[in-house]
Amino acid sequence: MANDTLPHWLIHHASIQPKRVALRHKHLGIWHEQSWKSLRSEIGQLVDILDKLGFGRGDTLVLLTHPRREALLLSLAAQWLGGIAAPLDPSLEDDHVALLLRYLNPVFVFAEGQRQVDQTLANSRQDVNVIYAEDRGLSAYPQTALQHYAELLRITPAASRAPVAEAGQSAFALYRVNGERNVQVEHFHHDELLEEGRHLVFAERLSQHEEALAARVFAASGHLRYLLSPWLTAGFTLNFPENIATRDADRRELGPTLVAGTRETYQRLESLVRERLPVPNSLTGRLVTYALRADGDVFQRFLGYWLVKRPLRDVIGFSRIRVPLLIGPALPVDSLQFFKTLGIHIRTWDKVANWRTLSTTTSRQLPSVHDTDVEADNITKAS
Amino acid sequence: MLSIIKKPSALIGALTLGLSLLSGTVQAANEQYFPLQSYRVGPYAAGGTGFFGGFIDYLQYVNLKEGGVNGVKFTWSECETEYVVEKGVECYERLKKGLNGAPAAATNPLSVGIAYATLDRSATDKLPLITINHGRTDSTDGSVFPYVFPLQLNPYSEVSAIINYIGDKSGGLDKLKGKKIVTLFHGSPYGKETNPILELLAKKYGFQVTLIEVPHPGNEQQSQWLNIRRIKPDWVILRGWGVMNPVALKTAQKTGFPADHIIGNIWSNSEEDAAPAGAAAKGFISITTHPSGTNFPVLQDIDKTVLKAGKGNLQDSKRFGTVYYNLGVVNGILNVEAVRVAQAKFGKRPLTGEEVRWGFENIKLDDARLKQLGAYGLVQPLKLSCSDHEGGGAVRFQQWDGKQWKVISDWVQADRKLLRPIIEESSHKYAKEKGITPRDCSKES
Amino acid sequence: MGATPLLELQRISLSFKGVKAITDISFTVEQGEICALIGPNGAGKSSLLNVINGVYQPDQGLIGFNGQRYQKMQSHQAAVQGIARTFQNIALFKGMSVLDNVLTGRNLKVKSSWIEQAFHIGRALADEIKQRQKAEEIIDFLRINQWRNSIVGTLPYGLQKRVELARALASEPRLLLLDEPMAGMNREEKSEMSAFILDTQREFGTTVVLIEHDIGVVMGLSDHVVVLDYGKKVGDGTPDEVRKSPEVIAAYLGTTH
Amino acid sequence: MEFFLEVLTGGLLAGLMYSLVAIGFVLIYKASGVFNFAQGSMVLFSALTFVSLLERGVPFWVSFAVTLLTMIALAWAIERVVLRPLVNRPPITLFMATLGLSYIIEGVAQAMWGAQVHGLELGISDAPLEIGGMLLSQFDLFSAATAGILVLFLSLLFNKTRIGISLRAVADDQLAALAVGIKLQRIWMIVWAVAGFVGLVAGLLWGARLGVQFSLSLVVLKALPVLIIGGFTSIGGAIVGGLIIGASEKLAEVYLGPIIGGGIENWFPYVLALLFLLVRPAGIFGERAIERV
Repeated sequence: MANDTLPHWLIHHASIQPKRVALRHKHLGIWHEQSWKSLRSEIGQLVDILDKLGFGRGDTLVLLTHPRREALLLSLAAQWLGGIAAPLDPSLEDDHVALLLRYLNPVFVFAEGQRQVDQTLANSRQDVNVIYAEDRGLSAYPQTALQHYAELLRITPAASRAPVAEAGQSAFALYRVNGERNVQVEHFHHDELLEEGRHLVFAERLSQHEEALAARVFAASGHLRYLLSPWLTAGFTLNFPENIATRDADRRELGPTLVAGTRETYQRLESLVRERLPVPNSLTGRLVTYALRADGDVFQRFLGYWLVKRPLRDVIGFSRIRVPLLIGPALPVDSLQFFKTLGIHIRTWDKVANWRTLSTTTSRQLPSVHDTDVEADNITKAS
Repeated sequence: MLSIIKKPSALIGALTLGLSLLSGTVQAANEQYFPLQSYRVGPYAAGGTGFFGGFIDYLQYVNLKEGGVNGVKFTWSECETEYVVEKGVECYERLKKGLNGAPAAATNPLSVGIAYATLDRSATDKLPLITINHGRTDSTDGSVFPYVFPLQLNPYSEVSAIINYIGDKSGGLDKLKGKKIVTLFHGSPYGKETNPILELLAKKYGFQVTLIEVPHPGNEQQSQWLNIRRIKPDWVILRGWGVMNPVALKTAQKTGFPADHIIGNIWSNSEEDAAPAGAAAKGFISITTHPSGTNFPVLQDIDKTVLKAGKGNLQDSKRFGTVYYNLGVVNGILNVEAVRVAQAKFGKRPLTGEEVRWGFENIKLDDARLKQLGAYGLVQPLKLSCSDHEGGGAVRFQQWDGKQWKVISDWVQADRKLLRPIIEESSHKYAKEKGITPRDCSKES
Repeated sequence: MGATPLLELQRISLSFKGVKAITDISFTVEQGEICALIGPNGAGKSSLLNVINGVYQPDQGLIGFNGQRYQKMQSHQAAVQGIARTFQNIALFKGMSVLDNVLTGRNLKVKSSWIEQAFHIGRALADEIKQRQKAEEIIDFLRINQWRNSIVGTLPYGLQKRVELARALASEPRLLLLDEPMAGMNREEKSEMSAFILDTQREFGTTVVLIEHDIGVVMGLSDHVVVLDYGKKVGDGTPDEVRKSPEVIAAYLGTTH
Repeated sequence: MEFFLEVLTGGLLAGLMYSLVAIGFVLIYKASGVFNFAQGSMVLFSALTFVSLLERGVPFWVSFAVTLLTMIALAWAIERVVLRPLVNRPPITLFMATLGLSYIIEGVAQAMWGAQVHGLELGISDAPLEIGGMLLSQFDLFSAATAGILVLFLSLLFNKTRIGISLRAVADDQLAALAVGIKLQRIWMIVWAVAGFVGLVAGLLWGARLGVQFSLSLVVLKALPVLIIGGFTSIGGAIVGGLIIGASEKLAEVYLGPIIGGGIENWFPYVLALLFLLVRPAGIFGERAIERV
């Protein structure tokens, strides 16, 4: 399919479900929502902005930021113009960031705040174009190379042009530094990403009703494949936490139905839950063990659900979780078992090569087949 | 604290009594003193102000009208007890010595608690302790309790009279068989005093009695009345005090028990007990030893000489003629009469407590004397003696019409013959415990 | 920097029961500068802050603030005039959440009446949104978002210090008095706090008077240093000037190491 | 079963009446960390003032307004004469002050209006309603509704307004409260006035039930266990505590009373409260005291 690209899917949702919430992000303690329609319009502006800066087909936009909506929107705008988004993980060590920046020698950079701007300016060519999100501390910087995201939006009129992206083009490029301090790059093409996304949507019966949490930067292939791509194919809501530190609290407030986490994510969550558990040999401890027994009778399971499982799932914001995905390295069996006792069945997704086998195992846990067909139909029609 | 004070105080008491007697004769102050352990603040202030108001007004009346008894004027001072026992005892100790040489005639604490606490002291100090309409039943036996006077009506007589009335209403005492009677009593020594006698009467007449306690102060009675509703009694005897009474009436209404089948005892019979319950009190029956109202010559006279002269003790003149006030007046009449009787024997001068006691024991109020006092119908005919410190034992029944009490029966007499052996049994037991040798009343004159 | 100084102390003296805590101290703080008060313990630094924000009333002297002169300041008056402060021993509402603590800092900015607030009518809604937004901005500014709903008493000491600063900043003060904002902190926490103080001055143009013992921090942070010893002023100038002053070295710097 | 339900509902409704008194304590405790011993006296004083005005022919609402103003004046006086001079003293000093205050208020009340008992009719019939075989008092239902409205009003006032947050600030740290420009005196005055208002409502409802008389000041005896269970700082806790105390004491009196001797209603709530203290020192809803180690 010629226009099986990320921007085209965005346009698709903006036209069939313009009022549905596409993005939700927390700013200053308050959740803000953005519909597909408004998302498309903002990206339209960004497309013009990038175009005006001279961004064109084949150009790379480097994104040095923690997870935030502006980065996602700019990525889509860059792809719209036939460019490539290259997200870098801002939590990398300083010299790795410097190495990558010097290697990439970018012309277009989105930097989150003062620190990222500093890193960019220190390691880039003179004529670099930097768009930043947070203006704090930047008032004294030379403004020629720097552009404030919000300010650019304010002065750019709404417009919309057709995407020039092509399905076979690279949409994202992920750069990393290996042990020998060599830079490695991996490219992700539009159609490949979308294909993987569709597989997940089908296998996990994802619909536009999902609430997904984007607690990490899209700087890992798994997140591009199993969070970003499904978001665009299924058209659900993507939620951004206020910042990386508040993500646990934000997850509790949201109660997402879809979470794509790494091993570290789940292990952190596990320790959060374990902190709440009473000492095993105490009275309450025994009660918990009793209530959590998988082979218990109806009453026991009922008790276990309402008194233990539900409250504990609430602790980590998993009260509504439907699809907990594990991306990357596997979890230890103990941890998997532990989540299972809480009624959370974590699915491992990795490369496209083995999705088939995995999807057959996961699909067994799903309640109804009927819903799936409807969703599959929608997707077929849409594509 | 109290136990430390106890012994020396008896000594000091005797000393000061002697001193005051001495100074009394030296100064020849021609006054008789009434120490008043009154209570005008606190939870039971309504009763205290009414009773002491009536009492003081009567003493004032005798002073103004006749210049005292045979020229011996009355004087008094008040000590606030707040109805608290310790304070009452303290007041007793402070006031028993007399005032400016005027010797104390008798104490009238109007509190069962204080009366119990000063019972022994009154004998030691030889100062009569008047517990009109209340107090310890066995103190009726004057041979064991020479200085205690439960005038008019002791608790046993009260209950007996009420049962007699219920019997009367049911068409004879034999009809009491199988009847259900609930007694709702105040959770205090006062409230519990009559429980044994009720059980005794229940056995004798074959009715079924249930005793239900209301904890002090009694401002919540929901569960008690729900219980009563479950029992479905024919009558409820209300042995209340203070706030417990209106709450009982209100809760009775709330749980659907008719007010005209509730009989209030002697401390559930005032306007202050019925009026706050509003409409719920309408039909409520209670006993009384004296009617309320102002239509008695003595009250008319008090109104004229004391109240109209602006010398009345009541803060709110509307309370003139209420049950508590009239009880105070009755109490005044009886105290003054005792002084009068004693003066006739010992001379027209201020008397010692011991002499006044003789006066009390020789009170004889018949209809003629009551008419003379202008108290006919207000005070019941009364004859006291060495062995009988109660004297009357009769009550009338009154019913609340929503605004005031209406007397609905003639005098109903307690079965005193039945009660006397029980009283004596109890008093003799007390005498034995305390090592008291009962007086031989046949030798008293 | 403005033409007239924001704060001007003229010959301030203060004594407690005859013991002189502050003797005849005068100095000025310019608009927008960071002024550090240094000196050994008992030099009268905290007392001086307490005079400025009205906890103590001076025996003598005048306090000039924002072009007005006061013989004494009342606490409430100081708050209304735009003086906020933090305390040496954190004075936070320990039973309340971080957000509520910061909101109390907005106390004087609330315009709607309690009836409007109670029934959510009139100015109340806009007011509430405004206060919340301002509070949130400060919370974001000081990076305490993740503890927004935590009870302050449960937070570690360093964070509490930051919350206290947040509450002071929430009142949008013209003058911020910080009493040992970095006491008991490790090096990393100190540099973090210093950065916050500098950012405050830069972003909001707030004038800061602070008491600090760590000379390194003081020299790096402040535009202006006032040195006190035994209740008297022994030095006043830029960090460099103060560092070179023999009197200061004798009284304070010399004795520290 | 029906009887059980009847006792239970009666108890719950009675419990709300206790809550009403307990709320007055909670308010002042929240603002100053002081257990206000004089709350009972305030209940008495307000009811006595109201009923005395009514008896002198003053219309109902005028009496209500005048009484409310009197309570506000009282709050003002208390702030001036008692609280202001005692700023920053330990709570025990303030507690002793309220102890003295209670005697003064009681004394003044009786000196002003006399010691006699007054009936008070609020115009709500106390005739029982029969609902599903259970007798329910209209008056109790009215009281419950009043308590509900009052709690709603108070939670609006203290959760939605600046007064509420200032109140909590003052209770937490007076020095810090001063530093952010909260007027301590004003908050105290407001809180005492509101406590006076709550006292007035409690006084009217209890007065209508007990008659307006001195014993009204004893209703605090019922509020204490409620506070222990519900916590001293939570209005919601006072309500729940009241419900628990009301229901359990009535059930205990009816079902346990005959076994261990009647009249247990007086001490049973305290036993219950004691058990609660052992399990949860801060009550159900009270804020847990947080001490930094």
